[in-house]
Amino acid sequence: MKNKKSATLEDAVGRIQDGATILVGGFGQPGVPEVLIDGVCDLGRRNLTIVTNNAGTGHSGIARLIEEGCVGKLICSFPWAKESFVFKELYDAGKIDLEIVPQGTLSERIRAGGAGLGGFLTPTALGTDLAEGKPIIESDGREWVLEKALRGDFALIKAYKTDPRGNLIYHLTARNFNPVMAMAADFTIAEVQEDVAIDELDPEVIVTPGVFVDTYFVTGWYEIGKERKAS
Amino acid sequence: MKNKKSATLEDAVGRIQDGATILVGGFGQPGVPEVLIDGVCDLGRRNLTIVTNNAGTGHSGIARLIEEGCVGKLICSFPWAKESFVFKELYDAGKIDLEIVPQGTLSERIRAGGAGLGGFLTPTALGTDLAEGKPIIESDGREWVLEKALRGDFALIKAYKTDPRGNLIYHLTARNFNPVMAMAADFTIAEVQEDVAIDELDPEVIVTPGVFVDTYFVTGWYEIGKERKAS
Amino acid sequence: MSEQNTNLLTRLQIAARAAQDMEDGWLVNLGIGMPTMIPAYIPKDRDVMFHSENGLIGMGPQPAEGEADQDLISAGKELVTMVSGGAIVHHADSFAVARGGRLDCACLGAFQVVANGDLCNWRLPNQKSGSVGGAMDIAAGSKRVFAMMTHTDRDGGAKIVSERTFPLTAMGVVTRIFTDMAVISITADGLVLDEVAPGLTKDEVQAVTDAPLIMDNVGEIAVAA
Amino acid sequence: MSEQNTNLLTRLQIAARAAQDMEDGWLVNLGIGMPTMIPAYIPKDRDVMFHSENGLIGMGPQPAEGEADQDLISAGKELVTMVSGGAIVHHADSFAVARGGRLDCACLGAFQVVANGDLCNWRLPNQKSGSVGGAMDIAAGSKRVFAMMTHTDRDGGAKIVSERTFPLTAMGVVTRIFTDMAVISITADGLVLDEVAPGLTKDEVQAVTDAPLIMDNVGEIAVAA
Repeated sequence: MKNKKSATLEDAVGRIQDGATILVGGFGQPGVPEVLIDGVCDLGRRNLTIVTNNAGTGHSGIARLIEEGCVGKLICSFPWAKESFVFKELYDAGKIDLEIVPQGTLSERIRAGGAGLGGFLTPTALGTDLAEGKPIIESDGREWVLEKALRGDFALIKAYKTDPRGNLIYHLTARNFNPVMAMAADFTIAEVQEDVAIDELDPEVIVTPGVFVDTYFVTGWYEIGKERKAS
Repeated sequence: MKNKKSATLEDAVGRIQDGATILVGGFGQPGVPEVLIDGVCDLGRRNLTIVTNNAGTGHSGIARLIEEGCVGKLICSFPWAKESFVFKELYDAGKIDLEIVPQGTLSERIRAGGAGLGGFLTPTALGTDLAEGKPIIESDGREWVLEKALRGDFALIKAYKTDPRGNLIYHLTARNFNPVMAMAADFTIAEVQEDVAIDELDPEVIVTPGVFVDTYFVTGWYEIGKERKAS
Repeated sequence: MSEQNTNLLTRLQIAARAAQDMEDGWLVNLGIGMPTMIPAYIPKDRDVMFHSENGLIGMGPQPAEGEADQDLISAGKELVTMVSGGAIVHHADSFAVARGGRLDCACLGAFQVVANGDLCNWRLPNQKSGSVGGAMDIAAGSKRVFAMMTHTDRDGGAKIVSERTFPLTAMGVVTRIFTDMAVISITADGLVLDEVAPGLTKDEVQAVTDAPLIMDNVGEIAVAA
Repeated sequence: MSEQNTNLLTRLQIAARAAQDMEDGWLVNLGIGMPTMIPAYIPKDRDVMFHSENGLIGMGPQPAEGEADQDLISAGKELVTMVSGGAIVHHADSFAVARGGRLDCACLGAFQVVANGDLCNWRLPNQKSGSVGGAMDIAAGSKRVFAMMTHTDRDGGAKIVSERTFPLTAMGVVTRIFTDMAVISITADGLVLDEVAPGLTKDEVQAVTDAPLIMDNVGEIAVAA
């Protein structure tokens, strides 16, 4: 049986190239794969499109990636939090593009991508600015916004435990976007707190089957949201 | 805290009326809520629309419901199995309508209903008989079939364990359609093998949150697919 | 007027009044700000569960000192706890709850509410962009939307209006409005003034409401001592 | 011809040949019938996982006597087991695997395969209705579709054709065909005859194939003793 473990951080993220679209898990700070993001920072890639809920906190995680000039476009639901000052500075300077997507629509667009669908009809945003330019479809006597599926070249996700096949379980609200993002990328990279032997995870409680995970990197537990230096 | 337990089978299913659309879990025999179906049989309702994967096996479960003349229409993916002879007889006699839906589309239509969506774009069935009459939408340079969401007035599902709030876990491939059907009905009724005290189910492993379950009835373990008499 | 009026309810009093409308057995989503003050005021004999759109069903209060888990937060990104019988789901399933009709009520802050139920709470007219978060999904999907806000803006202008002037969050969704002056229901017949704050008159409320109020049967908001 | 020809492969031999194409690390879905015979023939040094659309990832062989669980079945409704490192998902997630690009291969029976890759396997032309099951979803979503069938119908008629005459299951999806006479790849250039069964000639295969075969480099199917 193939073990999907990456021995080094560079092994895990090294195939990411300039211009890639990357789904990045997390809501607030829980579930953000900070170590993988640091690994991408270290690669020095440019013009990445990042799909994630928030625009980064302080100087770590997504904020570091933005600050180091790696990101050409951000697709998110909540860009203007006070802790996302790094993003705001680059946005105001015209150095980064932004697409705002309602949070439920964002997670559903990603799930649709993961499920091989082209899009879906949603009541969300009907009649609002955020539906501008999107097709409006009538069905069952109601109007719906047609939203397109969204996939990544890569997904960077954070999980609690994995087995050698990449079967994942998560921890509390650090689950958030991670399971749907794992489904929706051509190449899914997980950072996990701990890896366990095959058969240690009950097949009934696995949230992300290993078929969605291409490689994983073991980080151990760490305090989230701490600023780390480039490694 | 409200306990969602129904003391009797009739309490669990009694509000189902003639003409209702009912989602019924199960794939093959695992996961079919046979006890609840027997309860519906005993009510003697007519003209039900049943949404379920198979057209019944032998004389039990869905087959019994069909045989007793309760079903006006069946929406399923696999009607013509040899074990579904009861359905075939009534269908050939013109006594029951049939809508065939590809299995992945069926489960996704139900999930869309549960997720408050109006429909979705799928590659499944494009160009086939089963896409006839359905809108074809072009998006991202491909053609997709627009499939509508499907909801039930009721869902009858089978689970392994519940707590008083109706948080459910399932057993092996008896999970199948049950979690998505639980989401997609105005009133969801679960039969469960066993009920446990609050806090006995780990919140991380719950498959169906209790918010989707309106009531449950405890059956104990039973051998599936056995013919039972009307109670 | 609103700057001087001493009969206006405090934010906590608005939350306390809204809490009385939370029915036994409900699943409720709370927006940031005033709505997060509701749980403390829910009558003890009612079992109300809170949904946090980041996948937490059964959100509890803030953790006691030393008992926080860095991975357990609310949608407002505060550290929280979980109640007995809660569950964790992923984001797409969490919004399935919200859009799929299983959310009995969403209590949301608002910039403007229109007499037809339109909710405006995600972006100011002079802002080019806003942080929409889950507001549009939750407002569009919840069975009921309760808007909570000051009755007027800082300049005393009406926030309850006949014609929308703010960017829309969701069409025709608001069912009840809780302000520092009144409780107003949005019905098929129009806006119904249900209750006014102690010391205020119906006409004082109408004067700062830019839409006609039906005032046939108006009570007084019960304010705890 | 097919009725008398003693050089035709048996169903097990077709399955054994198809098994050689299952690559290490693949996730594979098996249709009912001949495809279910594949697992026994997969080379031991390859790790191939099987997906059963009823939510079972990591399907194992039939259970030993007395070890069956009534709740653990295949899509073909046979009692099965689970391998180490498997997982259970619900139906919608299971089809997300199938349509979402994570199924490396689907091995499916077929009534007719068209030179353009069209697959026909769910309903006969004279039937008013059929049991589609998951065939359309899996065929449309899998990275590769391997069709497994007898080369001709009972009357000796070609089942590999230039023009489709059977009801369609999925357009342009078949990548390889395994029959009792040959292994044929569907490429941008057309049908390529890769291998013929021992004792058969290229021309014998072409004679019962209603579409031109590219026969530049034809090997012989290795049949186990």
